[in-house]
Amino acid sequence: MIKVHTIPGGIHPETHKSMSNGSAAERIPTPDRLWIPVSAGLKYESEPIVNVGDSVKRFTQLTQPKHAFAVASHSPISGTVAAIEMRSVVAMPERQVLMIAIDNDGNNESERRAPMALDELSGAQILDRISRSGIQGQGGAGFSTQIKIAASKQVTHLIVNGVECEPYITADDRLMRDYSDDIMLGIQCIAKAMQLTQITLGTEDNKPQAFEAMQNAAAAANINMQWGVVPTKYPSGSEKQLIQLLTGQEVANGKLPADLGILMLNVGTLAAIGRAVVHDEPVTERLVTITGEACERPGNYWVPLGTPIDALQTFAKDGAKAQWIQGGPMMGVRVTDTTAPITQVTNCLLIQPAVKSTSEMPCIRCSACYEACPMQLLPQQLLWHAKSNNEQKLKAHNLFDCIECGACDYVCPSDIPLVQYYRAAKDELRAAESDRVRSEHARNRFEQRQARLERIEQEKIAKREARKKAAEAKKAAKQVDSDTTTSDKPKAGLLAAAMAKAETSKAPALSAEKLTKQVSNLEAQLIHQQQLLEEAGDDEKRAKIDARIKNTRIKIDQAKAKLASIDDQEQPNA
Amino acid sequence: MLSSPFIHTKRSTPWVMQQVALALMPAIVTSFYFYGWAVLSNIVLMIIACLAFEAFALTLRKRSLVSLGDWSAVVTALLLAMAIPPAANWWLIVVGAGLAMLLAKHLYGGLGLNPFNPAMVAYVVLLISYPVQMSQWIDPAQSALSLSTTLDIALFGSPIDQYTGATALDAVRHNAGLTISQLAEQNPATAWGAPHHFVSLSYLLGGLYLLARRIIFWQLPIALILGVLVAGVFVYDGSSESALSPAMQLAVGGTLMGAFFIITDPVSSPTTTNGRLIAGAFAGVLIVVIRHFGNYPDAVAFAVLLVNLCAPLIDYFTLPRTYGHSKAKRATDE
Amino acid sequence: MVELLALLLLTTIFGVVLGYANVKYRVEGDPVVDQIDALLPQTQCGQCGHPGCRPYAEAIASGEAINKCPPGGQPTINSIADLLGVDAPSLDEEHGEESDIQLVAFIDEPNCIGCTKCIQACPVDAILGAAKLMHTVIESECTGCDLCVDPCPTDCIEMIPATDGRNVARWKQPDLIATSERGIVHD
Amino acid sequence: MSDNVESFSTQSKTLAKEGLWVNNPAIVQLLGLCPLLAVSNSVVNALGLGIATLLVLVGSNVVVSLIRHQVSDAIRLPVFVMVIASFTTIAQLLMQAFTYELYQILGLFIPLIVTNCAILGRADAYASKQPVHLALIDGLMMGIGFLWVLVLLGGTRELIGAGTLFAGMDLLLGNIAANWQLNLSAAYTPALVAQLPPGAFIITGLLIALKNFIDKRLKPKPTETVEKGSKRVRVTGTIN
Repeated sequence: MIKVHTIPGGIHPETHKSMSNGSAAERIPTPDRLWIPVSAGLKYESEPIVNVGDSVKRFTQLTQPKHAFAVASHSPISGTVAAIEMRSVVAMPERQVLMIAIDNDGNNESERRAPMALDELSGAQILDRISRSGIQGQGGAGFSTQIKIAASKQVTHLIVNGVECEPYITADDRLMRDYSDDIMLGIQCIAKAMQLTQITLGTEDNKPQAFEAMQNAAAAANINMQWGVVPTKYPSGSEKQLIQLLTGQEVANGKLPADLGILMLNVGTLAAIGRAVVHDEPVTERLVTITGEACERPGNYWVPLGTPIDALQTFAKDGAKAQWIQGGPMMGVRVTDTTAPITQVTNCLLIQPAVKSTSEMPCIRCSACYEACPMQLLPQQLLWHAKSNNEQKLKAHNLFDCIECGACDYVCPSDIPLVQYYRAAKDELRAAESDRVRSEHARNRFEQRQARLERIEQEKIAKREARKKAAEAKKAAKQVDSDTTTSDKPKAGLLAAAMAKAETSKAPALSAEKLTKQVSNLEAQLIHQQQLLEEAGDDEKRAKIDARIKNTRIKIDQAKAKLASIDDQEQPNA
Repeated sequence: MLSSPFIHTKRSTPWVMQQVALALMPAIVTSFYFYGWAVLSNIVLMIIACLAFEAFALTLRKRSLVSLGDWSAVVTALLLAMAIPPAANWWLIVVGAGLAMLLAKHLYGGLGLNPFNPAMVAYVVLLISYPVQMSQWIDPAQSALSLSTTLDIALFGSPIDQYTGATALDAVRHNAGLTISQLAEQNPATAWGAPHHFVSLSYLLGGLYLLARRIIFWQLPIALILGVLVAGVFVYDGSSESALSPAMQLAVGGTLMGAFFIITDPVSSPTTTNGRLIAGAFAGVLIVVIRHFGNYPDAVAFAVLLVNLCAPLIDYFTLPRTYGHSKAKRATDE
Repeated sequence: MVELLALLLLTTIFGVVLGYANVKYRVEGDPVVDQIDALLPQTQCGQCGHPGCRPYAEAIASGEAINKCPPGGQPTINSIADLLGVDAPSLDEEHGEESDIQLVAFIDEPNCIGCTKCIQACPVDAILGAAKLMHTVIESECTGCDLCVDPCPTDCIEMIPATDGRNVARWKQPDLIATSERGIVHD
Repeated sequence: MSDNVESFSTQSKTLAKEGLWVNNPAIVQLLGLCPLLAVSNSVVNALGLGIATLLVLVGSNVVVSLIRHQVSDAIRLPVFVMVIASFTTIAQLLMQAFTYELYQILGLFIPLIVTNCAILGRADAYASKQPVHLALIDGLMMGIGFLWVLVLLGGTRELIGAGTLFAGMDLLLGNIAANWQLNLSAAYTPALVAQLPPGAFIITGLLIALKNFIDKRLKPKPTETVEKGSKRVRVTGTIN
């Protein structure tokens, strides 16, 4: 037994666990048709590798991941691929994903598997078998286990999450009691493949039988483990909270448990790993707690993945009025489309009678939510800022640290749907961020396009100019040619043309300006000299000044001539 | 689409308010023992007036009258009725209820949005406006008023035969050069065993009930009491310039009512753990300071209003450290 | 006399101070245009009556109404109002309607004759193609301004909802839905 | 010529509307709150200060408008303050001479007119850009706008806080006003808070609310329909 630390916040709702954990897991009859989502989860895409009409066996691979975070899926039954089409999933009724329909042929055939003893497998082989078995985290988040392991290179400590803190759910409880051998197998696989030095089981003090079963199994498998029993409190089973409970450490903001040397896996995930590695069986079914006040025969059932919830309608006491929730009551999702299938994250189906509705009252800042928040946020402030959509304040109050556990919502005496406000605010902020990026991008594209159009326009003008000048030069060259009729050397004409071109290629405007200045200067000089001439006394001086005046006049004439020639050239351009 | 969670605690805002009202019962019973019908006439008239003003404001603001059932107006009415002198004239009660409901509550947006404690705003405005009426306490030493006399006084403004002398706080404020022990001999209100001490004790009883039910959190009342005691030590030396002894400071002038029922009003007080400690201690010190140095000896209401004013600032500087973050970030640091 | 001299002296001193301050701390340019431009959605659609978002930002800075941007809709109006410290008016629908769904252009390729008219119309170069060759819209670059729709001689361009994540289902604030539907079990 | 007269009368009407109601310096622009709240505890005080402010406002507006072409932009504020200070001194001396008792009651608040933002605000925002006759009317209207709010506030506060109305009007208007005082019934207990600064704030707030309420009631509802998306330009220039 290790010392257990404390976490802030948390709540103690009625657990309702005894409803469903009384007897061992059973199997439901296999439904006639299963729907397997091609993209497990929602974001990360895979593509189907079977076609309509193909016949498949149990464990036949149906999809190939296209995205690194995506996982493969395998057929839970033998039968034929009946359809591949877009259908609703539970989590987001508005969103549809591609699904593969498998019709059950009742033959129960399986593909040949290659079971191997753990001793014969190398670490690399173990990881390989995990990666192709399509295992997702079975605690509820559904993150690809292969990626989680791949991201945990420096890990030395495996924490086995057997806390299962949400009310009603007992799937992990029953799994630990009845399938502890599979879990131990999974632990051994991970320990061997990742060379772990420390293994800790975390479980709540309301599951003594499960705890005992695990201790016995560990002794039988000769695994050296530490045992952490945490007090019953929601949400102790959340990854960050359980790490804090068992080690006293916090996962720093923006870091992963792997940065603390910790890898946490759910008992269900470990059982799946055990079967996948040793028996070479990909995940095709999972243990689902079917329970609730409106549930007939509450208990735990092995359900093939892809079973539509419709196929489980017999569990509802009063089918028409019951409300279905996938997952637990704290973090689950209301089932709005009962054709949606069971997936690896479906740890529970809660069937509740239709209940009286409540409406939101004003927040009285009673701070019950603050006392309940395991992340030490200020939910009442977040609500305030979420309502006014104050992006800066929401970020400053660490909205994105909210784990949406619902503890604040549970304790709120004013029945304010806090979690929904936070989810909406998070979506709003993410959308605003992506809008900003998108609009920045559009601005750049627009500005670059404008610049390019400008440049093209400039280039066109420049080309037109050049063409005009070339034409003039040619004209000038022809004139030179016709003038020099005596000499019939074509070379001279060419030379003249070249010279004319060279002349025009000089910036004429500048020299024109200079010449004008020169002319005016000379003219001023001339006037001055004429004044001197009138004032001058003797002839000798007069003669000198006269000479200078003549000089100046010549200069002026020259400059004027040059100017005139430039003006002539420029006229057509003007 | 509707979000999780799908289960919910049984506690509701009306339930919380009812618990506060319930916790006021010991004080009401004790007051009734000493002051008789005069207390009940206050309470009944005040509840009627507050509900009427609440209904008026809700209608004006086009809100559902269902909110009348949230019991918040009743709690405000109870607190205000207990704070003003027993057998108050009906018009004083109506004006007080109007101030509490309209000025302090609905002008700011109603339940949950008022920055100040409505009962205390009304109390302070009444105190400033009607100093004479607000200091006329009937003398509990006389036999309690009969129901008909009480109604006469409350509804028709008949004069009261017997008033107490100065209240304990007034007596100390205008002590005419007496030392604390001399004062105690002359004015029983400043000596241990006066009726209001028992009322104070019954507030403590109710407060402990609220603490046990986790309706209020311990930080605010404990810090306030400590604040009064510590600050009280500095101004107490028993001389003619002295304030009441720190223990006596707690027993008079509604200090315990303030500690357990007024400062703990969640809407207008800080919400963080450290913020509550700071606010409570600040209020406690302010109570002593205002009593000793201020113009109005009824310091609890003023202290609470001042702390209410500081609540957003205190919250701002006491943001809790979020899990995984190195240190508490200020709400506008970005 | 002394009073007058003192006054004169004071006015001289303060005059010098003011003169210096006037030269030293003169503010040139108008940084608010950039800030407004950053808030506009950059669709470059021209619905505001200006050729592009920046010209409209400049117009706003010199006093034009801020409610002329349908693609930005009310959120953009609100944030500009916030920036400028004025009341946020509602969208002037003379300039178009706000849409909940982000649209992008889609070219029905079999009908495209390769005239390049839409390419010239696109303000952000989001259409790919060459003369006499089929054109296509790069969805991730399209701002949904619909400027390419009118020039098309064969009417083969239509505006469809974007599928690249701009229109994913989002959580909404509870007051936008009926909270009474929530149905809570009190335990 | 008739055009000018016409436009002058419409301009005056606009100025009157602005000053008295739409852009009232006291309850819309919230300028000059310090004297507004401090001396408005009775009608006579309010009237006295209101008239003084009105005089200064008119005088300074006229002078500022007269010298507007001579004053450079950079030093306009010191110059305006000097003009306003001169008029305030004149008003102070006048009150000292003719209404000495009222002058003593109002005390500091008369010199404080210098810093009344309503006056400097009008000088800078309006008078320094407009011809004299318009500046004069603007000063008059803004001054009256300030005055009526001040008197209303003073009356309300006097009524609630003291139970009287027009008490001591003789201080300002001489002996003819000696008997103007009205008293509420003896059964009324004055609410002292109205005489104190908090009461001034509360009542001013209620006045502002009342004004906004009336405006909201008077506001016509827009009825015309617009053609959606009719004003659009092409961003991308000509298309060949």
